[in-house]
Amino acid sequence: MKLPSDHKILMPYLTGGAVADWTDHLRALIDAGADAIEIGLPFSDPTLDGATIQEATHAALTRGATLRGILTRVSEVAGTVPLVASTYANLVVRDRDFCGNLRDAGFDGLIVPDLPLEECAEFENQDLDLVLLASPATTDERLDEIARRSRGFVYAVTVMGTTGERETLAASAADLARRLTNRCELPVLLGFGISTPAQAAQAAQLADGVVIGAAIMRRVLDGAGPAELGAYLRSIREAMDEG
Amino acid sequence: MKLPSDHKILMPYLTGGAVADWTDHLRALIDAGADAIEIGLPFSDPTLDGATIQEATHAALTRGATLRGILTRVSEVAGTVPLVASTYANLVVRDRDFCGNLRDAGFDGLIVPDLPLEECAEFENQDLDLVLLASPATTDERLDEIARRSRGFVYAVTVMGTTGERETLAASAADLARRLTNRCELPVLLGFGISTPAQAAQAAQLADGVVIGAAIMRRVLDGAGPAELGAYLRSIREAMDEG
Amino acid sequence: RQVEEAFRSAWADPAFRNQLAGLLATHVGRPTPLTPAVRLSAELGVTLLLKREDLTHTGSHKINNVIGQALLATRMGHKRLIAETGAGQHGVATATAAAMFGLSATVFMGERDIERQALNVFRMRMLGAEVVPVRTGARTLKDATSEAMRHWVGATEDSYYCMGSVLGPMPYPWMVREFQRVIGDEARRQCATALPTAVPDYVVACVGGGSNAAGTFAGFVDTTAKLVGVEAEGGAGASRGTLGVLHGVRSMFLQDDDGQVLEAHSIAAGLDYPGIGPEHVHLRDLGRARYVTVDDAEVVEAVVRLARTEGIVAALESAHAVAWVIRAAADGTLPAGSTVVLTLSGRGDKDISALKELL
Amino acid sequence: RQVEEAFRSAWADPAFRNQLAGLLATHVGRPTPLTPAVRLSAELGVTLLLKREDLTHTGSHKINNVIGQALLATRMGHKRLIAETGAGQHGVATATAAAMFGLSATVFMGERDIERQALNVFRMRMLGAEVVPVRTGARTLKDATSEAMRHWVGATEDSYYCMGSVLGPMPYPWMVREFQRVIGDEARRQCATALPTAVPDYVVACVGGGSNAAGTFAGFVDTTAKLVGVEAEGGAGASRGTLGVLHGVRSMFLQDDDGQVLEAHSIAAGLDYPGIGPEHVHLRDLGRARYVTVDDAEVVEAVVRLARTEGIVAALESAHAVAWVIRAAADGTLPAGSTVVLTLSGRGDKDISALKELL
Repeated sequence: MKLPSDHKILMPYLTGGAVADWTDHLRALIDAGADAIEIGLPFSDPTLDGATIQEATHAALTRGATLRGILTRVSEVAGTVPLVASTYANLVVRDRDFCGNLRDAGFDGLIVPDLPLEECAEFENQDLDLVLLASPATTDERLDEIARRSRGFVYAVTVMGTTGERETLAASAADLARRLTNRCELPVLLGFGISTPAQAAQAAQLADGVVIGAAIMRRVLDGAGPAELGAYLRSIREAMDEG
Repeated sequence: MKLPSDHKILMPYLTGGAVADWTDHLRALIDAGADAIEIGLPFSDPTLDGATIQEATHAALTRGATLRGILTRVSEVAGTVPLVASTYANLVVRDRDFCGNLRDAGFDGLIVPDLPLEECAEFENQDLDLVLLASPATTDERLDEIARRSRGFVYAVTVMGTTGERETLAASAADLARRLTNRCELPVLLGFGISTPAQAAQAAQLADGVVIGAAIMRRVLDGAGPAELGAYLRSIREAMDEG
Repeated sequence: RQVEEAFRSAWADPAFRNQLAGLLATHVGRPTPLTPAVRLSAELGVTLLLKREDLTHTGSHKINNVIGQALLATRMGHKRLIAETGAGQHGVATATAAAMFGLSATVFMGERDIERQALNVFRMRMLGAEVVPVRTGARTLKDATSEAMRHWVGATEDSYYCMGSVLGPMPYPWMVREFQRVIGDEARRQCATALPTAVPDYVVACVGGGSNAAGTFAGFVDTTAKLVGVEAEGGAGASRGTLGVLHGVRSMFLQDDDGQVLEAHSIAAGLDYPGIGPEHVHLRDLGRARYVTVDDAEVVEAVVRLARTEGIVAALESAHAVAWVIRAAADGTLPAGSTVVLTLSGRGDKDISALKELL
Repeated sequence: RQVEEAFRSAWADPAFRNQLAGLLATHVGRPTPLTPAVRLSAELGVTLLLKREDLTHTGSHKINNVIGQALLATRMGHKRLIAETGAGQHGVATATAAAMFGLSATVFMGERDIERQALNVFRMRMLGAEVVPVRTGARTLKDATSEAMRHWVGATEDSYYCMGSVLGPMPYPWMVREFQRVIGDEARRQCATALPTAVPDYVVACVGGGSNAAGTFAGFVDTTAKLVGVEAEGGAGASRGTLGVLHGVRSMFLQDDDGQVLEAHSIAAGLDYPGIGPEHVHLRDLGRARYVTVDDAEVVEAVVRLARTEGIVAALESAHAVAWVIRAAADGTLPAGSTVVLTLSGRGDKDISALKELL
């Protein structure tokens, strides 16, 4: 996938099917300046997500969201900015055509947080960019391998733990960002725990861009419409662009 | 003690202190033709009594009956017919003057159903006749010893088990009575399970007399006054005398 | 008397003893471990070894005795076991042995205990036993014992009375002690390797009727170990009782001046009996064992402390012994560095609901 | 990854293995007996031997594994254990081991299981563990596991994840199997004297995640014994699952066509998990073990039958294995005269209130 190199990258996250009008939210995020969008494909056991995205996932499955349904809706929107699917290994390993189906729907990349590096091989070099994750606990040696094998960008998890909003950006974020950018030609996006414009701006200074997930889904679950969500993302965009 | 030898002996039983006017009952029983009276001295754990006498015992203790109180009341009545105390070993072994106190209050004999033959020695040849018990399970050898060592009379327990009214007189009664009367110069009284005049008459044929316990206490607990109780005992007396 | 002869002959018969030893190994889980209570020992400044009767099948030492008596009953040709029970541990053990030997079981239990120990009642019924509610007196263990004995007197032909403690008429106190001495004999052997001195300075066990203590002491009575029986403050037959006769045995009982036997009151239903076995009176009179009491509050504290330091939730009964060791180590009654063997007579699962209300 | 290295090094270290073996002997009560189920065997026409994990400390095989992992955690310098639990048996075992080693313990448990298994929750708290209610999903074991893992990901520095079954990421399935193989190794040795053939015809164990079965099978996998894993009708990962990935392991899970993992439903909370350990998939694919299912009604019947014939109240989980043997003996699947070793993984005390409602 092609991400912009002339400004800091902003990638909001949205759980597919969490609310009825989720593709309206998706369009609003694009209109508000998203450089790419991460779309969560709901899985029954989101073991690496925090409370907010768990809740969004549960809402989506309860509403009857299915993989096929989400892909159909995505294909209506695809083509404007890169779309990255994120989901769990169970959905990925059971279907030989999984990556192809995502590609056909318009996805450009895939994130599978519970897929160990050792088991990534069969999903690399498919039709889709397999985006790898790094965390503060990742050794330098392993970072080298992640930097070499990741496609599209590297997703840097800024704190140990699960997704979710946090008051301050973890100190470990700076260290990880430095270690990654030193060895990586791909863009490095920081995620997990970023919610305010100030945090986003700060994080963007450390790396090539940020992912905003739980902060968005909290607003969606609390009933924010596309316009409100767009306004929120715009505030982030502006803070990042001002630096 | 001296029991009559010219007619069948009738010995009713009364729990001391079970009701307020129990000495009136006692007098009524004497007036109705009792040849002797067994008076139960209440013990907290009447392990060898059936439900009726347990209930009477519990009533007496709940009313605050004490050994001293019962002895005082007995001494008012003593002197007309032989009086036999019955109680449990715990009351007997703890007080060196137990037998003497009973004698002083006017008792002539003592029955301690839970005192093994092996431990009777220290209570024999005291001021009081120690009446021994025999049951259908007692061996002939042991019956010989009981016949030799008992004083006043021998108490023949006609069925295995505890005191209480029963529908029919156990067959084992006849056998035990025969075995005992064959080897015993003392009167043999049959007890446990006799309640109707017909049973009393039948039992009296087998031995020298009968003890009526639970049938009396059932009536007392159900509120029978001295007159009613006397009438009941008189019906037993008449049946026995008619033979 | 028949029981006495039968036990004498069985106990002298190597085939009987081998069969019993085999069953204790395959069905009860003997030998039970002697567990060093490492962390609690360090806190108390003594070396505490726990004899783990809580790990036996059904969860208390009661099973040792019951298997022995059930084997004897089978040998005598009986088809039914009669037993009394308080907290239900002896009842569960009896129901278990009856199931193993294909006997029927009738267990007498006070109505109040039936309410308090509903789960053990259900366990007994699961095992096929008939549980008879006793409605006399305080409707607890003493009344259940009386009623069971009454019932047995009328059923001696086909039924065997399975006594739960070192109580009742001869040969029960002796026989139950012999069936429980496996606790003491094993612990003695285990001490030989577990302790440099081979023999501990102290041997401690809780005392209700006193069967686990009698069995434990039996293994150490001929050594230099000091024997300590720990009673419940409200059920202290040895400490506060006077001589008397109850349930066919002459021993020490809690009673009033008139000779009426009192109700015991303890947080531990298994110690809720007003008397102790005659052997304990004997050991006390000889000065060979001493008997002490602890109160309910100390017991609850001891349960929690043992759980937190050793990962063992002890029965409230057994926790009496633990409570005394904790107190005695603190006040110097147990000199620092003493070695102590303590019989943990049972596990506390049965007491969890009671503790829940207390904590 | 750190765990894997640590386990490899510990497992190769004779000092670690000796220390573990010592703790299993002194604190867990190993070896557990191999009990001949004499009366039930006679009724079924087979020779049934029960490997008695119900007699271990805390009442189930879970403790074997937990002691091993707690020892490893201590060796790694961790101060805290994190665990998931369903019925509470693994939670109680973890709380117990934590108390023994002076570690703190945090146990994640679904809110619904907390209500259903209130007594085990209280046991854990008595032992000093923190029990964290999980309110996501169906609020049972699967959700508790997810939440425990989430929590651990943020606390790997000071905390050790103590997995309860042969599940989770490497090295857990392997490590837990190794810690549980003591069941199979002991049973194998015991068979050498208990059976004229030295090796049984069948080895049977219940399978939830499959740790007691994995440990049992490990002792017999190189013999001629036929291995049978018995699953719950409503939690039959091996029998009705499809390949998937959950909680860090690639194995068989109950799932719908979309790959959403289903909730398991079994009368036995310990089998209420939609997947099985990967080793069982392997054994099945090799044809070395077969996996069968029994339904809730058969299980309840089996609990009662075992109680009435052998005096053993088994856990509902373990009764699955008993239920299959009863059925297989009746329909000829088990030829008359077969010798069968069955692992009785735990005791049924925890299930008494559930059974009470059913019977």
